[in-house]
Amino acid sequence: MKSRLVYMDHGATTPVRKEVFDAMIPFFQEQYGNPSSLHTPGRKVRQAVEEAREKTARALGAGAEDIYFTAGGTESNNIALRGAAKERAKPGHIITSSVEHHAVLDVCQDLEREGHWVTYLPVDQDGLVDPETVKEAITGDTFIISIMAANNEIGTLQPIREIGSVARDCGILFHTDAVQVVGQLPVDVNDLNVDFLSLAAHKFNGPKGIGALYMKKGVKVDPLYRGGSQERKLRPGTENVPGVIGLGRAVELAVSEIPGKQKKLEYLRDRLIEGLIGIGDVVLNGHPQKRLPGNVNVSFKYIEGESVLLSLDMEGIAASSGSACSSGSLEPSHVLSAIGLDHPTAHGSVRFSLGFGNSEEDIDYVLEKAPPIVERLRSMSPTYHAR
Amino acid sequence: MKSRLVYMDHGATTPVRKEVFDAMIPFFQEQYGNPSSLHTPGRKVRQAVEEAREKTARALGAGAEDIYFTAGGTESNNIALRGAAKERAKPGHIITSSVEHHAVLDVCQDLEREGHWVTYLPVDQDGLVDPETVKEAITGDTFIISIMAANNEIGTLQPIREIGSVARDCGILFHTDAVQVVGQLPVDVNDLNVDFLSLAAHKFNGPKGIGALYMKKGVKVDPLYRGGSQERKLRPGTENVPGVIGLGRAVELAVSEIPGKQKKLEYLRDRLIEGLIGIGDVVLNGHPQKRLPGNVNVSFKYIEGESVLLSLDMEGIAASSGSACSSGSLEPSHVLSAIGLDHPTAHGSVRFSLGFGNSEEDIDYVLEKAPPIVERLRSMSPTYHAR
Amino acid sequence: MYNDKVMEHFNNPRNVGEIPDADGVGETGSFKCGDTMKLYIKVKNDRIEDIKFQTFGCGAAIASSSMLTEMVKGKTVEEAAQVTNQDVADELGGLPPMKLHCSNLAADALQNAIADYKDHKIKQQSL
Amino acid sequence: MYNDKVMEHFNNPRNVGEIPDADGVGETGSFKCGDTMKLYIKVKNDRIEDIKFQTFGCGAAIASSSMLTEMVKGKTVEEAAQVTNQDVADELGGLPPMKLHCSNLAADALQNAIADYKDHKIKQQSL
Ligand SMILES: Cc1ncc(COP(=O)(O)O)c(C=O)c1O
Ligand SMILES: Cc1ncc(COP(=O)(O)O)c(C=O)c1O
Repeated sequence: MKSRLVYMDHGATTPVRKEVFDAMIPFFQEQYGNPSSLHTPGRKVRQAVEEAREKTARALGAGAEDIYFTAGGTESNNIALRGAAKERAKPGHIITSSVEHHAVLDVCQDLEREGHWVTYLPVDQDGLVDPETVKEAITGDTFIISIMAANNEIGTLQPIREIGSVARDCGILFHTDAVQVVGQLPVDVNDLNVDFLSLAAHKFNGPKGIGALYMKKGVKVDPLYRGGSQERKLRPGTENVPGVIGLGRAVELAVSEIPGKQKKLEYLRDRLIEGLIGIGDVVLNGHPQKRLPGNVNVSFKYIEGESVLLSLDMEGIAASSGSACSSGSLEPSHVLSAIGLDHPTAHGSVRFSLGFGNSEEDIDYVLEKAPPIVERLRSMSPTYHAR
Repeated sequence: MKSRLVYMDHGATTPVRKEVFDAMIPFFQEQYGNPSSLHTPGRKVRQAVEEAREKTARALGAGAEDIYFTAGGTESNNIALRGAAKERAKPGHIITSSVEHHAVLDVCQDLEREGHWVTYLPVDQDGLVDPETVKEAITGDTFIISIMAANNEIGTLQPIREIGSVARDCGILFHTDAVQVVGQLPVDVNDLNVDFLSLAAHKFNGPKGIGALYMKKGVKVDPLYRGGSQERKLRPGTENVPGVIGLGRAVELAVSEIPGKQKKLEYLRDRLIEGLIGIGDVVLNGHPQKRLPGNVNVSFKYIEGESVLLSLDMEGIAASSGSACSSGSLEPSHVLSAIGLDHPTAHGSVRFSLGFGNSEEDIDYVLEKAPPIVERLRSMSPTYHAR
Repeated sequence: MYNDKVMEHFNNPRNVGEIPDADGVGETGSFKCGDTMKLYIKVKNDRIEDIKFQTFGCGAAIASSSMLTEMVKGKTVEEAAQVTNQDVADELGGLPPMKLHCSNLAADALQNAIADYKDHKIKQQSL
Repeated sequence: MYNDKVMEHFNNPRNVGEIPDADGVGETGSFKCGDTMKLYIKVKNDRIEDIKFQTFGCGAAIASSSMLTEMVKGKTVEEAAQVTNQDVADELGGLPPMKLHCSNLAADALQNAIADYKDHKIKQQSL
């Protein structure tokens, strides 16, 4: 393999930062007590866990008692949505969007099987949900609205604050999957009017296998799992202590650095978009401005995403694709379909998601390697020759 | 605090072993790719995850495709029981015991709320379930039996193989919560006739926040969480990669060392039991022979467990108790009640759970420190003076 | 879990024991958590001259018993009767919420001991 | 995911391109995954003298097209018609299960090209 690695798949996951790993180290072999234990080794660990909870809360403008640690973004989403549904005596109505992550969409589909009914709101060609459509979809039976803060594929930022006001005015619970946003852009749960917010540490240079759910004081859900009384019974089981510590440190660092990082990533992002579009027959997916600082999603016309990915990979560039062939499913991404891309264009999509370690040289490198790859693949393509 | 620490709470959790932590290290900052990613950094990690799955399978005599990684013992239990219930079209009957961990008992209680009905089998004074009572409890509606392999409080080992045969003969699913047994005693899923088996890495010197569920080929459950296709959709969400690697290494090591470790722990255990009983008015809880190699659970009559724990803690000895006051609930442990202990005796229970690092000197130290503690507390006790 | 003051009282409880010729004895127990407490008072000129306790209880129970005896020793019986469970917990610098009920035993036992003392006095007077 | 042989064919695909004066052209597409494939054959003395392909497809599609063209070049039309999708996958040393359908395009396109060639021949003979 090439020794050079230009990692541009931060939307999938990120490396743990040195400061974060250093904070975690003592909790494997030294401070290993169970935070539920009464003895000193346990109590010390309890204290560290609660400090991490406070850090997490502070990063979101929340109270520590509103933060529940989970095993990741998927679990946070499931607890919020399914828990809210389970809390109800009878089936009800859910509003979500057609571009949510599967960890929301598939929960909704499962809840439909159980008798609930769901409105999957459409989005415009940039991937935006219109808050007016949320308002219109509300019925007397609507009990929860779930709209993601930013889309993981095309990076589009949703008008969460506006949707939050609609939900609040109607007295309906509002959940936002902020897995892609926390640590990238400022988030304040009160400002956003959310009742639930999901996050995952591994998206902002924290460890995998740990996440959190913000749940507003007074909101009640029926827990999915039963067992011990950890996380006030919302998420029982011995705490993933090193994970919790890592999450606390990672969120604290990431949020404190947003101002500088956001500007840097936006600059690199826009340079990369411009350079890729310069190849010709390349279109940007997602909103040109309202998008995650590190997200670049383009469709290379006439060629297929997996082939592009494999070719990039051979040059040491790690990216991802919404093509069916790369996902293991046979359909192209539901997000690309929802913004109206035709099949071939959707199949040619590639996502470069920038993060912490990326530099100007990385952009140069990609812009040097991508054109010949595209050219080579196009030279093989029947649709390119027939265009 | 005392600098000496004699950790005898391995039943609650254990330190991560050096070999295990060393195996995990590369997966935080270097091999951080998402195993679902198509690129080289992702594919390398996928391979490591699958190797860990094979190690876990080998340790249980299972096939790799029957191992599903979870976030811990609680999640494994919940997925098995609730998943099996969710898979059914209509409510049915569950058989379990009255001494299960809350991560089984409380799931059963929640399923009762949803219309299922549950038989909580009694145990004898040593904590044993009689396989005959399992057979008698079976009805045409029984769809799952869940009996733990060893009790976490009193250490009693259940006749899992026999109960497994009963279940198999009747064509009923059988789950065993083996969280306390894996890594301590040999386990072979085929020999035990189980369809599901739960384990948690942090009980055998692996990391917290990771566990596994063995689910026999052909068995179907309806997943609780929805999202990505990780763990064949049984447990979606980005894999806790360092956790998985740690689990694989820990289970491999622990299982390979059972022969020597078991003998050593049994020897230390029996010395400790003997010494504590020698104090006088101290009774052993749980089965004298059929018990976990490292489990010592005694009741100090006339005094209360939390006070004993706090006093031991001040001498640097970490133990745990089934007393109400130490658990946060107001009831004494349901396990101690189930074996017929009266309230005061249950309140005086203390568990010393031995593990990897414990030595003969640790036993000597406890046997030196415990008697004066017991004497001091008894001197304050009205029931001791009135005996 | 417990603060230093609580641990100090747990470690060095004041006034542990019994008073064989007590003027009042109060007993109380929590059916819930199983703790039991016995309190003895010696009264002179309507003042609590001596007080001792015995307890089968957890850290909170032992510390709050010890604290209570210190708080009321030397007080008049009427003053002592005013001391509440909350006062004891406050004097200890706070207790974990789930431990408050354990600490309630102490002041309850004192109430019983005072009642017992008054009972005796009335009986003696009516002799 | 893909083995070395697959990646080698992906990287250096044999027989890419078109044959302007082909004797048979086969096209096929997967409605499911969106891949498209076009195959050209030049036949002489009933043997496939030249073969070229174009594809809009993933790694598996490109590699299996390349492999197929190598496998059938020089074979008689009848021999070539016997080559199955499975043969191509086997010759590549295996493909990930979820990628098998992508590789199916190659042999399917060949069948179509052969049918097209035969069609032409019949038409020419019947002229
Ligand atoms: C028997 C048993 N089952 C389940 C669990 C729960 O495991 P975890 O805390 O890892 O979720 C434990 C440990 O706490 C246990 O001892
Ligand atoms: C928007 C969004 N939601 C949820 C998830 C799921 O998070 P995790 O894989 O940590 O469970 C992800 C990441 O995969 C995501 O991007």
